[in-house]
Amino acid sequence: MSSLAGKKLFPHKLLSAFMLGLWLLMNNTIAPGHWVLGFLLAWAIPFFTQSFWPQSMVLNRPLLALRFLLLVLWDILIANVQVAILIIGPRQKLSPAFMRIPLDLKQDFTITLLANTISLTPGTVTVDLQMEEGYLLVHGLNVDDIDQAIAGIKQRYEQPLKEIFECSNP
Amino acid sequence: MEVLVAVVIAVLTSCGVYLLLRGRTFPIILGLTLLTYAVNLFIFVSGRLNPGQSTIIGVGEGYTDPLPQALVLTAIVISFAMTAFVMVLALRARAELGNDHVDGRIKVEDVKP
Amino acid sequence: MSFATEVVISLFLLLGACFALVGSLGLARLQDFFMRLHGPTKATTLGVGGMVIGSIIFFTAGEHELSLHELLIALFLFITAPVSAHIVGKAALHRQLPCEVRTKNVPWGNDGGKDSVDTN
Amino acid sequence: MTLLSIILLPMVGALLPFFTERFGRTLCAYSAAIGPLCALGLLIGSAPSVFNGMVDYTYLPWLPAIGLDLSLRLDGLGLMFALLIVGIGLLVILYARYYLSQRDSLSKLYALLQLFMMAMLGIVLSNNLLLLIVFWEITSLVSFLLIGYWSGQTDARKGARMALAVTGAGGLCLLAGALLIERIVGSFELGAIFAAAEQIKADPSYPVILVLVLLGAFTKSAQFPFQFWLPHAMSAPTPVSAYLHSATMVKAGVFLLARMHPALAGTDGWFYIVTFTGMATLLFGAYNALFKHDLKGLLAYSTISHLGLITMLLGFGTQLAVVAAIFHIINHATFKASLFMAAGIIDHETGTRDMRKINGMWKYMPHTALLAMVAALAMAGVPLLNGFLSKEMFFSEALHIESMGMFSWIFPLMATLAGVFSVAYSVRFIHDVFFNGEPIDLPKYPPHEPPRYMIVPVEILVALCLLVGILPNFTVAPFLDAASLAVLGENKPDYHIAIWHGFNLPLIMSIVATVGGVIMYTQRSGLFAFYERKFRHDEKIVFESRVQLSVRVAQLFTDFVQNNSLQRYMALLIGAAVVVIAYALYPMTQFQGTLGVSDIEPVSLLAAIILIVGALGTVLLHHNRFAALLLMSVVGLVVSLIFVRYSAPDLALTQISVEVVTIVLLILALYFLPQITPNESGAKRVTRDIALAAAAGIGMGLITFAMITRPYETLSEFYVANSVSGGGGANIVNVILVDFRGFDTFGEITVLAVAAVGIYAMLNGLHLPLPQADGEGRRWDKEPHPPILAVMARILLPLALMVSVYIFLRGHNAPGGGFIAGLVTSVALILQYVASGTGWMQERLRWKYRRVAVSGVLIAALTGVGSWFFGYPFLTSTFSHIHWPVVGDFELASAMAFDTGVYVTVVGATMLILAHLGKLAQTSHSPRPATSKVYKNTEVTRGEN
Amino acid sequence: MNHLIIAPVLLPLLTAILLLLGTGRPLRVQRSISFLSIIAQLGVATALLASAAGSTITVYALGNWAPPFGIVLVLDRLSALMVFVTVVLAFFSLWYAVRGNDKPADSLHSVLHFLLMGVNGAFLTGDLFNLFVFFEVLLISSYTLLLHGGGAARIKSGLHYVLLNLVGSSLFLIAAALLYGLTGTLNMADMANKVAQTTAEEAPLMNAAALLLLVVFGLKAAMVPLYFWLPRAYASASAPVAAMFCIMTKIGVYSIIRMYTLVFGDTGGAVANLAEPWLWPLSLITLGFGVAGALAARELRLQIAYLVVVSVGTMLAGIALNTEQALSATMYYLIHSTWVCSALFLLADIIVRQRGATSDRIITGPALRQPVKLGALFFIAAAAVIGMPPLSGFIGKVMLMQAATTDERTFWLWFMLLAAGFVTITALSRSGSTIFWRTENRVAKVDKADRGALLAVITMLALSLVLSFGGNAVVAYTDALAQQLKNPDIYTQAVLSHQAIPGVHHE
Amino acid sequence: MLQSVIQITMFIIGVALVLNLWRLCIGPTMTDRILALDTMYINSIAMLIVFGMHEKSTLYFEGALLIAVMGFVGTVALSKYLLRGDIIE
Ligand code: NA
Ligand code: NA
Repeated sequence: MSSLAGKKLFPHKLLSAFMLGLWLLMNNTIAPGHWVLGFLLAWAIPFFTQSFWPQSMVLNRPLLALRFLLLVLWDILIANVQVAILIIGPRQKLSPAFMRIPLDLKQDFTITLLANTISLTPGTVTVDLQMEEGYLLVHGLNVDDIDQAIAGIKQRYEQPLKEIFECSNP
Repeated sequence: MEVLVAVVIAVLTSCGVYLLLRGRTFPIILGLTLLTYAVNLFIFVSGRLNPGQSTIIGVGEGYTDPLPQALVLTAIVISFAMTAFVMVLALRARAELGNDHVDGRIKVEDVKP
Repeated sequence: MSFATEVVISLFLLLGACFALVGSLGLARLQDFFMRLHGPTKATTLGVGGMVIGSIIFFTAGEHELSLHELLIALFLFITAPVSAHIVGKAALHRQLPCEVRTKNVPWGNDGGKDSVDTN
Repeated sequence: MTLLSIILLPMVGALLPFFTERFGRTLCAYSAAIGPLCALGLLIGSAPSVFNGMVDYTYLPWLPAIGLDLSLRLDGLGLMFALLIVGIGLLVILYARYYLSQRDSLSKLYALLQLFMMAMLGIVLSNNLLLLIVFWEITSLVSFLLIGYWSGQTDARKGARMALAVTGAGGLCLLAGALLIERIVGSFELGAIFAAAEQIKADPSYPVILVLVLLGAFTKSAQFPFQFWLPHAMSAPTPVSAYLHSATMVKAGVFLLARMHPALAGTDGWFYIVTFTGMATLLFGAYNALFKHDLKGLLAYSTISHLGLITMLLGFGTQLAVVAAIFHIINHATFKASLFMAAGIIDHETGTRDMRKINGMWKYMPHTALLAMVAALAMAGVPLLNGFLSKEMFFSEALHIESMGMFSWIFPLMATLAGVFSVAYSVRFIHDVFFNGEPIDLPKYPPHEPPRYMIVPVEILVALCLLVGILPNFTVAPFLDAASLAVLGENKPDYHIAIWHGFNLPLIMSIVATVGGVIMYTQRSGLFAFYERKFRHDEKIVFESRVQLSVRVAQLFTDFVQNNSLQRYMALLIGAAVVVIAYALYPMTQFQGTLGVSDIEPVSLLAAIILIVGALGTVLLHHNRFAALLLMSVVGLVVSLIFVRYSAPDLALTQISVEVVTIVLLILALYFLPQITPNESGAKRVTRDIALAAAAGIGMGLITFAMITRPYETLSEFYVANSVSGGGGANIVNVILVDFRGFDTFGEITVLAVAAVGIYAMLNGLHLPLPQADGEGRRWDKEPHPPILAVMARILLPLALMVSVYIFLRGHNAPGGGFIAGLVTSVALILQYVASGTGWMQERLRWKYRRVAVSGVLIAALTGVGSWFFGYPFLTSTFSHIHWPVVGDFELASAMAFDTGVYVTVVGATMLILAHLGKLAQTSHSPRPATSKVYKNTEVTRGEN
Repeated sequence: MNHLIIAPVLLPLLTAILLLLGTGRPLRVQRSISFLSIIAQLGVATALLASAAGSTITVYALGNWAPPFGIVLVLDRLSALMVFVTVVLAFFSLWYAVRGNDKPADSLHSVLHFLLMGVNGAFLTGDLFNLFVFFEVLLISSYTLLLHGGGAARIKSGLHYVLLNLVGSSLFLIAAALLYGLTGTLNMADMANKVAQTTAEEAPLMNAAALLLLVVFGLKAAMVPLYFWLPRAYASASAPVAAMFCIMTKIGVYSIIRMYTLVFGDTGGAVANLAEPWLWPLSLITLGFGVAGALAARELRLQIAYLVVVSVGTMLAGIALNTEQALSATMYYLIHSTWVCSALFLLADIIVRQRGATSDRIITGPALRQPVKLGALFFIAAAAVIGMPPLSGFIGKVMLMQAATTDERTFWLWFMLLAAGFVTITALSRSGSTIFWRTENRVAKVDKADRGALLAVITMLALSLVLSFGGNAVVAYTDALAQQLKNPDIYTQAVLSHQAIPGVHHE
Repeated sequence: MLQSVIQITMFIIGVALVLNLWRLCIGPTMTDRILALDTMYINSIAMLIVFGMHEKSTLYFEGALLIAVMGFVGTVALSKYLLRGDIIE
């Protein structure tokens, strides 16, 4: 969108692949014409918007990533059931809490993924991120033991994310 | 359903008109927006209520009148442009007149400190 | 469309609907804002998820052709819903909204379980 | 053509002085005289044929459609008047050369005088009543400028305005009268009007016509009760008074009476109105003239009186009376013009016009005194002077009127009484000015004779008074004869002007008047005291206060109606709509049409309830602006759901997109506005507004219901049939937008672009106080760009762009299109602004949004123009299916290019509006400390933000 | 294919775009582009006028879709005249503007051309909804123009103007949609045919739509009780804008004429001439209110603005008389009042500048630098606007008075017109004598008026004389125009018989 | 059977929407209202999907997609307003 000088031809290969898939999904087709068009768009859009995406994203361990994705989806399902029960059940039994989760992750992107994963899963919502102090503030709907919950989150989500995205540059 | 649609349009009109008659720019703009909803719905139903019919060739059993829909689209865009304009004008008026009354009457700042 | 398919679709739909309802119920009846925040962001995403799956099956079965594009909606929601929750939560945090008495670790100290009416 | 030249020649003279003035005032005067001199020559040249009873006509079509043509006639009446106008005009030009001081612009006066002369000539030479009115009104206008010549003087300004108001009003009445005559006659041509005289008089509208025409004449000729403007017109320079207010303009009224005499006279109405108005004027003027200390005031009232006399004569309606009237017009013009000029000389030499100061002038300026005295004696009606002759005729006619039966004695009695006053003020003029001891406190002393040539005009006029008075049959008779012929036609009487008719009743009346006048003058002190007590009212003050009063009333009225309150204007606008709808629907008996009413679905009911709650909530919570905004969003959401429900996916997409953009816009603006709407409306106002709102709602509801339950024929079949084959798209709505009715869309994106341009202009240099805290005093959060949001927003950007491409491409065949795609792109970009800030965006996106918006319109326009090259009208679309290997079949449509224009415009306009609004904070300033409550936009400090 | 008819829409649009894309170019260039464009438009408008002067009605089907399915532009005598009047007006406004009265010039020229596009489009279109769209184009442009130059007074009056018109636009949409919902068409000619078949049972709804349109157009035309926006808006606008705005009320007048002769006119069946009983009293009341305002005005430009209201009342009365003769008179008066009022606004600007801080308040102020020249011009302009002979105002007034029909109407019309004449004489002589005559003994430290700007005013005032002395041709045209209006069949047949050019919308 | 399930589903979502609206109206805090509005957007998406099935049409897909995008942006803007007042800075 701004000057083309110094631009990479394929700035975000992962994103491009993702977009091509998305295009086919969106058009609900795998017709050849749409492959061509999708390929074109998957190249053109990242190319022209690369200045909006400063750091490139590298997927170190695709398999782990897939496993993580499935884990999160499973957790979401469970979380929903749990939360549903909590909501329908007696309100007085809930024991909400705020938790500060210290971060080992360094990159914006991975921290964001962690924060979103936390928000999507059991009874927890990330309400704040303090980059300088390096922690996430999370509200739990029903937390019996804060420390245990923090540890659980770190081990279950932060660790895999670190491995997937931040191994190469510790 | 016809009665319901009429009632909805009537209520939207009433609410819009009431807000239009206020003295400050912001509620008036809200009122305009509500009135616009009413008007758009009205234009829309000038093609009558045809649930299940479509305006896309090859989809659905019959075709509903597409013209009012096109008119509504034009009306929506224009009213968006107008809303934006009048909103910025309201800001300008606030700067020039010192308050957000449509008549620029109030001399003393009305925001709480 | 076979009866079995219909049953499967119905199950997904009803499941999704229930989640949506529960999410909204949570929003409606939980005591403080931060607790209410949990309801919709999760339950409704799954609610939509249920509908999406139901819809995929419905159209795939109905037109004998794989129809996956509804997945995109779910994808979008899964990307955006946590951010929405975060940003609304952040606003609440900034405003230091009162929390339910039982809430532990309230960063700005806890002064009671009653919501104060927030005119703005 | 001679006639037209006569009228136009003074116009030439009007311009020349401007060029010659720089070479000296005398040359200026000469050049001014050229036009009138030529006109005089032409008039004299035409005189013989007129004397022979011929009438000279000229006709040039101007506006035949409305009956206004340059139709001129030169008959005896016209000739007589034209000679007066041109002759006295020439004398006035000469006189003015010496009268006007060096610092006054001579050329301006000459120009106006000649313009006036032209108009007067136009009046007297018109053969078309409407044309006459054209000139008539010009005289009013020019006299306004002439009276106001010394515009620095309050009296001059007020006098000018008063004269214009009165004569202008009269002119309007005359116009109405003329139009009524035209309705009867079918023409404004005088010939036709005279021919239809009986028809006019028999018409039911005759009284109205008569009154209207007479109003025109009376106001112009200063007849009672419209006489008041004339004395105040005396603040004009004396040449102007001499010309306008003795010889010409005031005579236009009596000229009109004479002119219309054949058409309107001869009825009781004419007799009573004209005679009694004349009589009242005669007496009123004569009486008041006696008591004026101002030299010109005396002359002005005397003029009024003499105009009354002429009017009265014309009212009598007898043939000899008409002759007398015409005769007196000539006589009065000569002696009164000379008197005004003499008065001007005295004024000029002494510096005052107050007769209490001016005494004994005989000693200082005997030549002038002699002339003035002769003229004054003519005015008094002394034998051997022209005034005597016509006055005798007047007395004689007054004696002959018998139509009032036993009350007819009133005419001679009143005539004599007026004569008494006339003699008295004439004597006063002579005695007070030229004798009566020594002058008192003259501003200029000692007075002496004026420059030689200044007195020449007076000499000429006085000589005429004498000549006519002594030798009427060798001087004035042919003119009088011809003029009488013009007015009376075949009924022209045989008459004989003689100085001596024997010792008869009129002579006795003259003697009584003379003796009585002298006696009255000698006994004046008592009368003066009486007058001072009773009649001290100044018409100018009265007029001025009337005007002031009407201005005040108008201001009160206008301020009351137009109170600058938008709330009222808005209520009236909506009220007007409600009233017309109520009026229209009132006779309606059956609101439900022939179409059946479908059942209410539960889900729709639910949606309706949500919508209604949202709308009502917006109103109820409107004091809390942010909350109201949220509730309004609900309404928008439900509206788009309704669109979905009723098979309008395009609408739903557009609605929801516009909705969000609007919300962002409103939030951007709300930041700079108060967060709370104060409760300002009283119960009465709220009740009124609720009533109005309810009425509007009910009206809309009824219309909606009535409309949608009725069948209608639509064009939709055509669109359905031609959408694919003709427009190349399956989405009919989109095909309508870009093809069938692409011109609407074309206009619509222009609106968007212009709005963007306008908003850009409005935001330029806009400074607003920057709130440092929210509505409840909380400081804002320290973190401007939460990182989680920023990261996710960036991820969303390419996805959203892809969605917008998707929506754009399929728009022609499925819901979507350039507009929605543009909004999606904009929203994706706006999200970046929100998440990462203006600075961040400016590094990455250097578009000039205004250019983008305009380029979009250009693309659309050029697409439309493209069809010209194929011989088709603007915006004709074309499309074709192209088959590419691998890719397969795809469609290329020109409508796509048009839609691209739409897309680009939408992105440009939306981004311009939102991004520039977003930048507003950077150009705004921190609020002042809480102590300074009044916000002044002049103090501008740049905020740190 | 003759595309000239769309030139009055496209030419200004492209000019505006060119001006906007070229921001940053020297002002001189911008002005040249703008002025050259308006000269070209003047040529186009003249050609269109000449073409319409014959008896043909030209129809231009946009997108090559035959009416009533597509949108058409229709050139009849009325639309040609309106375009011509507009372009002439714009020519003088721009002439005045380029003489240094367009600062900041950035947006003035472009938006003025956008306004022209909107106005011309509104006059030319034969489609009701398209009329709405062009209304919006011209309104949004007028909003921007009105605020041109900024300042509290403009902003305030602008806010009122904008908000009222936004509501007006909503009402327009309601009316248009209702008409569509009843007739199923938006093409005015087609609508005229459909409306003619209205049954008595359907009439109330049709009446509601028609009268709602009257409210909308009445708002634009500044008819009482909807004239409130006008005086302050006109008085506060910058001179070229105020001059240009003189066409704004005429758009309302035009629309009323168009709709109430073509669709709801004599041929309107059960709804024929339904606006007449409303228009008649309202026009005279408008006249009265305008006159009162002119008398009451404390500022010169406000007074002129009220004279615009007076002229609106006059024209509406002519329309209400609803005869061929009256319509002809109305059109004549329309030309006159548009040009003369705008000349007066331009002149007022020059006058006001020479009064220093006194500005346009009608009170004693410094003497003018050029009292005689400006005084003479003001005098002529005032005489023209009052309706004094031999200027065009007088002709227009006489024509209108001659057109009065029944006795009662004659009385009221004549009375109001003549009374208005009288009061405006009083009012203008008051303001004129105060400004030019009742001056202090000093001259404000100002420059003399720009010769070019002055010449623009003089030329414009000369048009009044042209209208008067060349009036025969004008009246002949307006007579023919009125005849065309009174025979709407000519219009409807011309439009509905228009065929698309074969061959483009291929299978 | 499916049609009635779809009807029921729609009704349930409708009830959810009403609950959201209730929260939106009573607040008590602005964040509650924003959250409620956001939930309404999401429930509307659900409604659209089901409605698409009801109508056996895929035309509503874009609508749902767009509401997802737009609802998000709206919520972000509203929340940012509470945080910073100035949403674009
Ligand atoms: Na004396
Ligand atoms: Na900002």
